[in-house]
Amino acid sequence: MTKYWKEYQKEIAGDNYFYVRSCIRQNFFPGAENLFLNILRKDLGKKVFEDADHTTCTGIGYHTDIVPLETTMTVVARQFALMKEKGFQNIIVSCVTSFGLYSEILDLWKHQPELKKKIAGYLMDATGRTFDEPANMVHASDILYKYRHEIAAIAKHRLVNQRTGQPLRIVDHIGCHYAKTFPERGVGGSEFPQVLSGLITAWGGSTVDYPERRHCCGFGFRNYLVQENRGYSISQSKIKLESMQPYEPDLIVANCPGCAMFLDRWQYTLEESEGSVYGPSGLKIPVVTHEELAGLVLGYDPWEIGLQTHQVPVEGLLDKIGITYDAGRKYADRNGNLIGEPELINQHVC
Amino acid sequence: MLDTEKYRIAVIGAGPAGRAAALSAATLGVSVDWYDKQDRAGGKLNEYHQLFPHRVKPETLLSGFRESELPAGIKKHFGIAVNRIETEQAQVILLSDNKVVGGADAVIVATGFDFFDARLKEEFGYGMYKQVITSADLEQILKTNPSALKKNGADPASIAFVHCVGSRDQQIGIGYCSRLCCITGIKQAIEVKELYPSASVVNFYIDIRAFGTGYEELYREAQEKYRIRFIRGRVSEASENQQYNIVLKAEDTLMARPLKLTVDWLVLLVGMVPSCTQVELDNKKGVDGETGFYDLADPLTGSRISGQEGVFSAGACNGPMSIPEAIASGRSAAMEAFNYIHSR
Amino acid sequence: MQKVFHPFDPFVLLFTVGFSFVGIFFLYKVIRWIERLSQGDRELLTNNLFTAKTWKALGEVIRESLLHKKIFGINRRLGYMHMSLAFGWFMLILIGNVESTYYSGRLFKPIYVSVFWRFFEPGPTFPRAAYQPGFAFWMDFFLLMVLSGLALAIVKRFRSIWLGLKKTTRQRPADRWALTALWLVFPVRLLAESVTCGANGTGSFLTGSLGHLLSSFLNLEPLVLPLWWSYSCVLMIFFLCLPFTRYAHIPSEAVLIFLRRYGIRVSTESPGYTDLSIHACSSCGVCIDSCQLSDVLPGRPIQSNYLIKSVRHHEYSDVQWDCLQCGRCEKACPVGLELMPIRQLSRSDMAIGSKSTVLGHPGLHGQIPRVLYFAGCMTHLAPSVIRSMEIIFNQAGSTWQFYDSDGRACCGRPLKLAGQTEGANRVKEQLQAEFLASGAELLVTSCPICYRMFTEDYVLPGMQVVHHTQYINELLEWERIQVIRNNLAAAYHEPCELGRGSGITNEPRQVLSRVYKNDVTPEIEGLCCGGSLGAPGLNLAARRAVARGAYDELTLRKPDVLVTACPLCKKTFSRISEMPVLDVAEAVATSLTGVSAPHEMMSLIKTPLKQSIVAG
Amino acid sequence: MGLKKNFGFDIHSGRQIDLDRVDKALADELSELVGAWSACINCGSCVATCPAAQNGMYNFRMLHYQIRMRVETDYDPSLPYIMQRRVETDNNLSLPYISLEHCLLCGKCQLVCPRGIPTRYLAIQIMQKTRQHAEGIPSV
Repeated sequence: MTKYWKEYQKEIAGDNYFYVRSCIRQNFFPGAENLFLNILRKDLGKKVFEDADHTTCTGIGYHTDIVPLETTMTVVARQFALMKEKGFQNIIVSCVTSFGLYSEILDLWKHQPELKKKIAGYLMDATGRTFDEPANMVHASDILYKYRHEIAAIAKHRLVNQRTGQPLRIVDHIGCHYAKTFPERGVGGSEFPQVLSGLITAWGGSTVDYPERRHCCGFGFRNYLVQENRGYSISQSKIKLESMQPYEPDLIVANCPGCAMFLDRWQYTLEESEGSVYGPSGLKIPVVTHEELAGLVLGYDPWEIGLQTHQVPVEGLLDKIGITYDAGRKYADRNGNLIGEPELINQHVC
Repeated sequence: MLDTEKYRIAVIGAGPAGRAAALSAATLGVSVDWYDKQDRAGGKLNEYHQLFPHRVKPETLLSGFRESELPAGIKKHFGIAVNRIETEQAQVILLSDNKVVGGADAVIVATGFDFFDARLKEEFGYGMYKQVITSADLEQILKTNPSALKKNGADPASIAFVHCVGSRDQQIGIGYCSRLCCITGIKQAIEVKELYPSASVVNFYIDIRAFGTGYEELYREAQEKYRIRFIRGRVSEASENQQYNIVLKAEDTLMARPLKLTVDWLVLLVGMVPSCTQVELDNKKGVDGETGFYDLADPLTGSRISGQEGVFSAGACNGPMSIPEAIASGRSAAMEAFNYIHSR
Repeated sequence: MQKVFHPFDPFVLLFTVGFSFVGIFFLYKVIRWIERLSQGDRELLTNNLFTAKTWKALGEVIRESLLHKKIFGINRRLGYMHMSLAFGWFMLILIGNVESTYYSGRLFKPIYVSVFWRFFEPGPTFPRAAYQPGFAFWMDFFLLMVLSGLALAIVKRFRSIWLGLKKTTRQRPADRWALTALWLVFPVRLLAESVTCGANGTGSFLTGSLGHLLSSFLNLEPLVLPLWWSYSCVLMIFFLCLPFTRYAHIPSEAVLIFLRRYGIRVSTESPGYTDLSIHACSSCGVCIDSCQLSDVLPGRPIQSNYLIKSVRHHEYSDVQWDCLQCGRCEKACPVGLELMPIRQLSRSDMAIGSKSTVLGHPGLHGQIPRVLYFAGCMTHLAPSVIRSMEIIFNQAGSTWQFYDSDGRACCGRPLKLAGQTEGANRVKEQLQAEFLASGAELLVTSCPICYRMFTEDYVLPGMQVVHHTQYINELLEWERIQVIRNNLAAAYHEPCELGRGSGITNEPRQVLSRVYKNDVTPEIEGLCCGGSLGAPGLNLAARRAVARGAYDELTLRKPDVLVTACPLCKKTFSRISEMPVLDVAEAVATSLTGVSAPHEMMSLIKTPLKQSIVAG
Repeated sequence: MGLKKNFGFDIHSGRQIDLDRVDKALADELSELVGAWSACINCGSCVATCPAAQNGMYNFRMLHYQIRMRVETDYDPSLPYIMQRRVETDNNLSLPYISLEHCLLCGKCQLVCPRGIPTRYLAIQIMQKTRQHAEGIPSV
């Protein structure tokens, strides 16, 4: 019958992955996906393949009613076809929206085999390719969860406040489409997912269980694509930020690119339009993705992995963890030449 | 006249239905073998604080379960969990873990119910949050140590009850209504309010199903005399805050607006599910595929379990049932079993 | 004692202070009352001052303020109590004044001279004066009368039922002071006079005898002056308290009688008159007895004299919302106070500005009807009344239209009864305009509440307003419809708003005499059914108890049916009645010749609802 | 602070009722006065028979329910007419009071209420108490 939360544990393949990127992640957190591949390949020694031919999953278009479902399915089938052609069976999805969409499509195909057949026909007609469903499909954060202890073993830093010796208080935010539609596809199910809290505790931090923990960040494609509707989006982020504020979190970590982006950017917007600042002593709460969090504990250079592209400055966090960084290189290119600082740090408009 | 004493009826279960069946069968002159998995009679009655709607103590009922109150024709076999029944040549054989423990001409199964495991509704955080308890837990608290409801020595400021936990919920595959959780919630809300008059007590309900005699009156009393608030809407999310209070999210469906409420205690009014020690029958028949309760051959008038010969059932193993209903059902099953033996 | 030309002793100062205070206070009050009359009411006063009305008012003052004729009519013992105190005291003052004038030869002299005349002039020698008609005799006679009244008052306070009163009024602290002083005034006067007479060997049958007796074992001379000091002192206390207690009614009632005779009535525009009315309440308690709620909610201070007290002392209480506004107390009030308007005004003190409106009435269409039917909102909850009226209109061949068929309209009176005058006016203006625009000649309503509103508040030139009982009565008289008389006995329950409120008492009973063989209506003042709109605060149980009490009285003579003429009364009684409860319209519609009412209606009307509920 | 940056959209507080922060004074006072009020089961009989409700301006059940739930009924998009009323008014009275102005006090609701709530009295008391609360008059 039905399982309760401790029983929601999923199978995560151990090696030989096919990787698909996220539109939003690579645009807003440009270092994150590369960092993830590096961690997998260099730190964990896993085989992971990224096909240059893979595309968007069309999730944004699908969720805004621009792209029909069958088109989306055919595009996803093409990704699977690429994976098959390259000889992989285990897929890692970078984006939570894509992950949810892939899960939904696989579920639809499971219940309507004729639909899958039809899509296979479309794919054959359009590209001449065939595809197999992946043997194992996980979100990128699931991989980090699986290897959290291995990472902890080789980590250079722990999520501990160096000044006080106390574990950092970290808010984990799971993208809605990670497990809310298909709880059995998430580590820990939908109500109490463990995928990020597992990383936090394994790396020395402590999680914050605040009342609106399960609330949506407000991202919702329809709600942010139209400017007038963004009030709905930001209002949801505000509910979350207000609820977590009393716990004085040191950091927010999110596995969904959209959530990470909005929880990061909306803090700026809320300050500008309402004067509200949710972090302690007038500083906002830094927001990082799961890859960036792993990168930090593994000792990657904050500016190498793109933390300068975050709206909320991360220097306070780096100081707490005890990560040394060159403040002068924050806005420098690979060769050390300054590419120009933002006119005012608060002038990033999303 | 038949020599009735040589006939034997086995009764499995020593709750209200089982007791009524055993007593009635003995009154009819049949020899009765009375089984229960526990060492004592009374079943769940032993765990209750007060019985709705008149709020009598279960002890008043339990006194009838004492050895001295039982007629000579009843032989007790307590501490034996009968979990399988086979029929052979019009005889019923009782097995416990595949060992034969007895036989009879007919058997009345009165194995009762279990409370729904509230952990399955994981959004309420039962088993995670200390301040989330079930109605069964609250009954125990009220019975043994009502001051356990205090928080840091202070009276609780607010208590919320959620109706229909493990009842009428397709998400967990329970399509039926447990019927008695509503009145339990009303009764417990009153009890809590009497103990801690300053506490704000709120019941979140979908429908109030106050079907029994005196139930509606108690509902009204809860509203008018005890000022217990009834909000139409089911809590769908519970979380803990820094003070270890429970933050609830529900919709006030009468106002068509979502609401948020912080409470000291969240009580989940858990539904009734078939007992996990339910007896397995011949051919694995006789159990309703949807609900897991016993399936009666003629649900309108009879107590015989469908697909079985000489096997009758009584009480809440047939479906959610109140104590008076279970007692009536026990008596009627005894009568039917008796008639069955005679007509053979 | 030396006879002096200028009789004086320092003790008279106490009395003089008290008396002057009362005089000045009421002079001020009268000026304020008149000032706070509306322009129109002030004109009424000046125009009528020098007419026969003043003489009639004077007569009424003597009848009511002194002799208390009305209270006599209600209850003899109570009447005697009030009369003996008021008239007896008045006569003591009058005779004292005449005596002092006669002996002193001075017409104009300080008031204390006549009040304390026995001190200054102990009178003729006892026992010669005891049996002779003369000042001493009459003074003793009226003193005895006052003392007997006082005895009754004391009995009333402790054993009110003996005086025929179920309840006695409650006292405020100031009232207690005044009451104690009042009780002491006459015994102390008796003692003072007796001791004076005893010391001088004078006095009549009361003071002389008592003085004689006392002097037989006491040296009375040293007691004389202290007793007169005491007498003057209690008088002072009484007078100082008087303006702040219910005894303020003594002067106020007289003023009220004059203004009322001049045609002034309680209204929002004349707060002075309302204030005067409030002061004129003697708190006699007759209203408590006439109130049906006295038995239903014993001890709850709902009745008018409590309302008046709370208004007077500016103590707003939610209890006042329990009043049924049936008007029984108003009818019984011996002072003739306009208790219903006073209560409405007190409610309006708490009212909000209502913006109530009534929208769109599809009932009006086509040709101009002669008759416009306004069922009233409550009648929509008794649809058989509406059906009956339809049958009657059609049988009579009237051209009629149903104005409020959609149930949206309200006459505004419920708002008015709750003190929401502004909202009531708004609704009134709206309906009034629509009624006039309809061009109808006759407005028939089934609801006495609406009827009263239409006749009292609406201005509908060229349009006659009738209650359906009046309309039906006329149809029967003109033989536009005919009924067959049955053999049943009926009791008529007179709705408060129709009978006491609007004076329609005969028409319904005339109609019933044509339908029923026997009229077994008890001869009692109309009772409230308990469903009244006037009592929003009253709970269901209390309403039911009022209904039960009224029902028991109404059915004393074992009628077969209970007939009423108000949808609200019908509904209220139906819920407790063991016999059918009908509206007059239903009784007629089911007895018409030439047309038969639908079967379902007949069965509904012939069986008590309670039974059909049980049977169903 | 002072200047707020305009991003072309509004941040709204949402429609969630926060029962932890509601003002209980009015509801508690009215509950004391009209005991049976708390027995309301929201059956809607009162509104079905209400002449003012037919006029389309007014829903007494919703109104008193909102007060009983101690919800501040100011801006509520689900009740457009109330919203309009809010725009019209410039005093400091709360919405129940403003909406209640449409009540005709006819008392029909009281005759149909299955729970025997003196609804007409309730309406009168709401009028009074909301005004007292709005004007800061301590109740007697």
